[in-house]
Amino acid sequence: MADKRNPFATGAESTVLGADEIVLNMGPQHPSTHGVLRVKLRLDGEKVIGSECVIGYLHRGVEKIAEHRTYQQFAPYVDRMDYVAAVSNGLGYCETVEKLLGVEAPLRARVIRVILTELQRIASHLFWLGTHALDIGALTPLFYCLREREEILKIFEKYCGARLTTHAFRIGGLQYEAYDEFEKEVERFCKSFDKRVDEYESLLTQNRIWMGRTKGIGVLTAKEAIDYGATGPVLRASGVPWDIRKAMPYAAYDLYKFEIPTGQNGDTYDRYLVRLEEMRQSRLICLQAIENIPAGRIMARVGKILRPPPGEVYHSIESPKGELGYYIVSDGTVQPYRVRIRPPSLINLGAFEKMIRGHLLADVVAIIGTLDIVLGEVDR
Amino acid sequence: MWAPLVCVVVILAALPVVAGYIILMERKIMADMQARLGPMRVGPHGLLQPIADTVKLLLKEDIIPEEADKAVFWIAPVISVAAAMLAMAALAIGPWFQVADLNVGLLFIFGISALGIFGIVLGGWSSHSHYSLLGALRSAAQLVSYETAAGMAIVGGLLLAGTLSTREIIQAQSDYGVWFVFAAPVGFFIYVVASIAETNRAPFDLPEAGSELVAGYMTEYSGFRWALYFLAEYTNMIVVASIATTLFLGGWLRPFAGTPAFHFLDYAPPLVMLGISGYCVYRTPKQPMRMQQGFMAGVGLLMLLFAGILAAPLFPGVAAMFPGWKAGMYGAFWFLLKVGLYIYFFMWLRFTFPRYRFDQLMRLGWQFLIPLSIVNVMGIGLALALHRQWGWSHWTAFPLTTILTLAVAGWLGRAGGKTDKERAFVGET
Amino acid sequence: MGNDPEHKPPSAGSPYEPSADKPPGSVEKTAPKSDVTPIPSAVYPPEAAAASRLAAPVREGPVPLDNDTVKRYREKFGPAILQAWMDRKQAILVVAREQLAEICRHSRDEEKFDLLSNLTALDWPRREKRFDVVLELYSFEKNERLRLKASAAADERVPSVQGIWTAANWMEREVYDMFGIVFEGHPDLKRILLPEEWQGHPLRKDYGILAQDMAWVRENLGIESGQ
Amino acid sequence: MLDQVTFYFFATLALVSAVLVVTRRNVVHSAIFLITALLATAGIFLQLHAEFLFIVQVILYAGGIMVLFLFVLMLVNVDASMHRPQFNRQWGLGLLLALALGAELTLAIAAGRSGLPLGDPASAKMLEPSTQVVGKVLFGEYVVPFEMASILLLVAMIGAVVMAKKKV
Repeated sequence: MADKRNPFATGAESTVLGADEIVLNMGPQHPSTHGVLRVKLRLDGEKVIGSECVIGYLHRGVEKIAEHRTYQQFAPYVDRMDYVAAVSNGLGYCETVEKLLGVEAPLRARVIRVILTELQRIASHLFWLGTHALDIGALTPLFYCLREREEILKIFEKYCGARLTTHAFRIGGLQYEAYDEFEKEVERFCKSFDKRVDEYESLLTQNRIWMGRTKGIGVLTAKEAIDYGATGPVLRASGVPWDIRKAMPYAAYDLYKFEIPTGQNGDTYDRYLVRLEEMRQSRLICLQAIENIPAGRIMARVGKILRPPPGEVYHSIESPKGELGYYIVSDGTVQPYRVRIRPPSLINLGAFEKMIRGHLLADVVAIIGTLDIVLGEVDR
Repeated sequence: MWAPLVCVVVILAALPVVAGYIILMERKIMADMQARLGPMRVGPHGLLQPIADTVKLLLKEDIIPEEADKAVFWIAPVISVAAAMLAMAALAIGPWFQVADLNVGLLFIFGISALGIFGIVLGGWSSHSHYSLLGALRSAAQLVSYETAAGMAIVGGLLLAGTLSTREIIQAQSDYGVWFVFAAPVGFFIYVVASIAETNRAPFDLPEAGSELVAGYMTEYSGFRWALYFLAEYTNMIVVASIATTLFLGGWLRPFAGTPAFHFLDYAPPLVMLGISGYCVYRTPKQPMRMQQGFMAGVGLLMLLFAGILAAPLFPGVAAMFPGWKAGMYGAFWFLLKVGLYIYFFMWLRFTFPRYRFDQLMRLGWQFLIPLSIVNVMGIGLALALHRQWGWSHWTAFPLTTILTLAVAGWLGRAGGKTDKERAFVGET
Repeated sequence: MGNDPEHKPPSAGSPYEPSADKPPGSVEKTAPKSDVTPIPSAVYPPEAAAASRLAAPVREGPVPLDNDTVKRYREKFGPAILQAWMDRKQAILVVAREQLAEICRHSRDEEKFDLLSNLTALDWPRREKRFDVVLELYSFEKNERLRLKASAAADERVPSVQGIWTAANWMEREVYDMFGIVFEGHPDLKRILLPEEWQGHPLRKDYGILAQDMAWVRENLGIESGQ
Repeated sequence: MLDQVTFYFFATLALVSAVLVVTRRNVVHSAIFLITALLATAGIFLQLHAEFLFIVQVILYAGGIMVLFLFVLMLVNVDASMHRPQFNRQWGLGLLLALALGAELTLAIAAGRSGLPLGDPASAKMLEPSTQVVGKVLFGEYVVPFEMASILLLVAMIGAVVMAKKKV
């Protein structure tokens, strides 16, 4: 029936009370859609009976821009995709172009890359944890998480002058040497960080409300996760121990020992545990790496003008969100012929509609949060 | 004759200020728990922040949505505030300060404050927004569910008191020699949980659930109407805290009021004020600006004045000049202190816990709290019967029934946990 | 590069038109000669060279590939497997567009490429079949990647693999959005990143953003665009 | 004097609200006026020193039942119902009943207190405190009707649960 009060009501499915279903338009401005995600929800009271993600509000045409920039010029753009984990984005891009060129960064550069990327992973997970907890209604973890993230950002700032969109790496290695106190500061952070993670756990892990809000919510089985192309912590929480750092080591990850945490149930709680454990593992990697940073050059000999031979390469790294892939096609000129970025957030978000089915309105924000999406990356 | 009118004026005038400063305290406490400083800019340590906020809210544009039901939209926040303030009428803040000692005092507070729900429900409905409507729906369902539990919890306390009048309840606790929280701890617990839910505070703040419903029933409100909702919320906090204080925490009674060994606690009120004053003076030179220094010193002097006023009745000569002064002021002090601690506890919970989901909230209310509150009433009835009919002593009757009630609580919790697992929402249902 | 890239039509052998003097295969593991590739390893400081995992930076390009996997595919699908390449150590199968779905199903079920990492497209406007749809597959079991490519002309439809990997749903929508390639059998093929009313497909090489922009300015602002 | 002013105030409020309840087309507005009518009645109770009745009226009718009313009304399509004619066709019968009741009341008022077999009004002192009195009467003299009423309510509740369950 035409209904002024429910302008989106379709009335297709009957609801329990025979009342009209509500179509709720969540976003693009909403406190917990993590940016400009818009979700159209069909509700029966509080229960979600249908959903549709509408994305693209932050689309900037990054892939098109790439075709009009030289390889070096494009590097800063990738920082603006996943602005919560800019270092990881830069690493993926630089390594892909290096692969295309057929060069490899010197070991020292690769080790420093590993340290910075792992710090960035911690920072990204911290930001995720804080906002995820905030979505579920716990106010305090956010500030604890931001406190630790701040320390990491300070290290970034000292290293390259920027905190958020760092552009820390260059094609072929690094622009900057590690500053004098670099190792000490990273070590100091890592030493203190272990206790901090325990602190977050003490606030949330055994909390009955937290468990009630996250256990059994947004379950993805391993099969479904793979089917939906989910990667990163989302896939690992479903029990698939796949981490590109182990499966296809890049940078200097083959030098370090770490474990791949996995979950069993593939629910929001498992994803939370997996990410917490990943922070601990990242800390261990950092500690191993700063113990012995090899001396040597930080930049491979690449020309000032990069002209990769024609061909194509797909290279992916394990970004904090999942598999961050770059598919670059070169036609032998100074500009890439095509750059395709495989954004983990976008593909993981694809599973949202499956995960939310049958849940309640409050679970929408829990599931959006647990997918750890960054709209800059989803929309590019 | 004039005393009730004075009380009315004081309540109406002081409440907005008090609510503003409770909000400031909440922000400060939250900041402290979150490794931050909180408001620091307006006045020393943000002491003038509530005034700045009020001015801002007053000056803000008052937006009424085009599609809103304007009359209802206009009146809804007023209903909330009016109900909350009316409920204060029967409160006895110390033996001096009470508008009216009604025969049904506690029920009056309870019932009238519950009327504030209409402000929320109508505000949510009239906003013509889905978020608001959902907030209103949640609010209505939540209030009906938890009001029942809170009511039954109060019945437990009332059984002990044998009266509804606030004064007589406190007198009864004085006669018993023990606060009712120790006689009926389960009832107190139920009331605490239910009162959090009734005032829409985290972890039961679903009607306004910031991360889900934007701001729930007040999504479309702005400016002063929005401020009225906040005033109502914080007034309601004071009201429920006062009910709990009156019924369970001994009202204006000093801790160990009947024990001569603890009479030294009478020195506490002036000493506390003196301590605050001393701290203000100590912080004065550390303020960055001359004006802030002056303000801080002023606050210190004001506190010193309070300390003096509170200390005066301790001298027998002064006490003889103003009979009843000591009881009135000290009663108010202890009452407000207990209310403050109760509200602090609310805040602490808010900063610590995640939010319940709606179905969990309902399950907790209907499957745990309401059965438990009924069992609690029966337990207290049994204890009273044992005491009065069979002459058991208090010290055996109440612990026994409390343990029985706790056993039921444990069983309910376990059973609830099991059904939780069975009914977990997994995929399409 | 601009809207009209200066690309020669692809030569028969290679999708990237490698210049005739450097045929694929001749570049294998030889010392690089190009001006842009790095200088030989001897110039590196000794410790850096020792630390480097690769003995020497290698100039790589597309080379024909004929390993077991390719053989199995050729056996099963015969002429549908048009070409097989190896580029930067990454295997590429060029397959017939019509049989893309069957090949994908086979890849997932028999060859255990159970994860569709990436699905995208390339535009070669001078080519007869201007679009390449590119699928990046990954096998957890074999820890191996495989790239499938299928060419399509502008008016040709590509079979959707959405039913094989649900992950393809949004990626195919994105390709449709950006390239205008229509996927046959996709349940909900509509624009994903751009608004519904958007004109054109931006990642096509001949997409004229300037013309569109100037038209918009003229229409809505009544002035000539300064672009 | 003050008593009369308050009485007439509450009485007028109750009557006007009651009329508005049935004349408003918007059901939520009707509900609001019903609340007002109930509260006005509660005010009259309070004026009669029946404090317990007053607060029961507030808690149960205004606080409890009307919240549930509103809860359901919010789910109803208000705009559609506003443009729809009333769905039951019993206004004739309703009018008849209303007239009959009006006639009775008129007769009663015309007859005055003397003409009707009413007991003497209890003095306000005797009723204090009303809570205890109500409790004693309810559980003493009228315990059987009271328990029957509770069983009736229980049956109604179970019936509602059964009917609601069937649908799902």
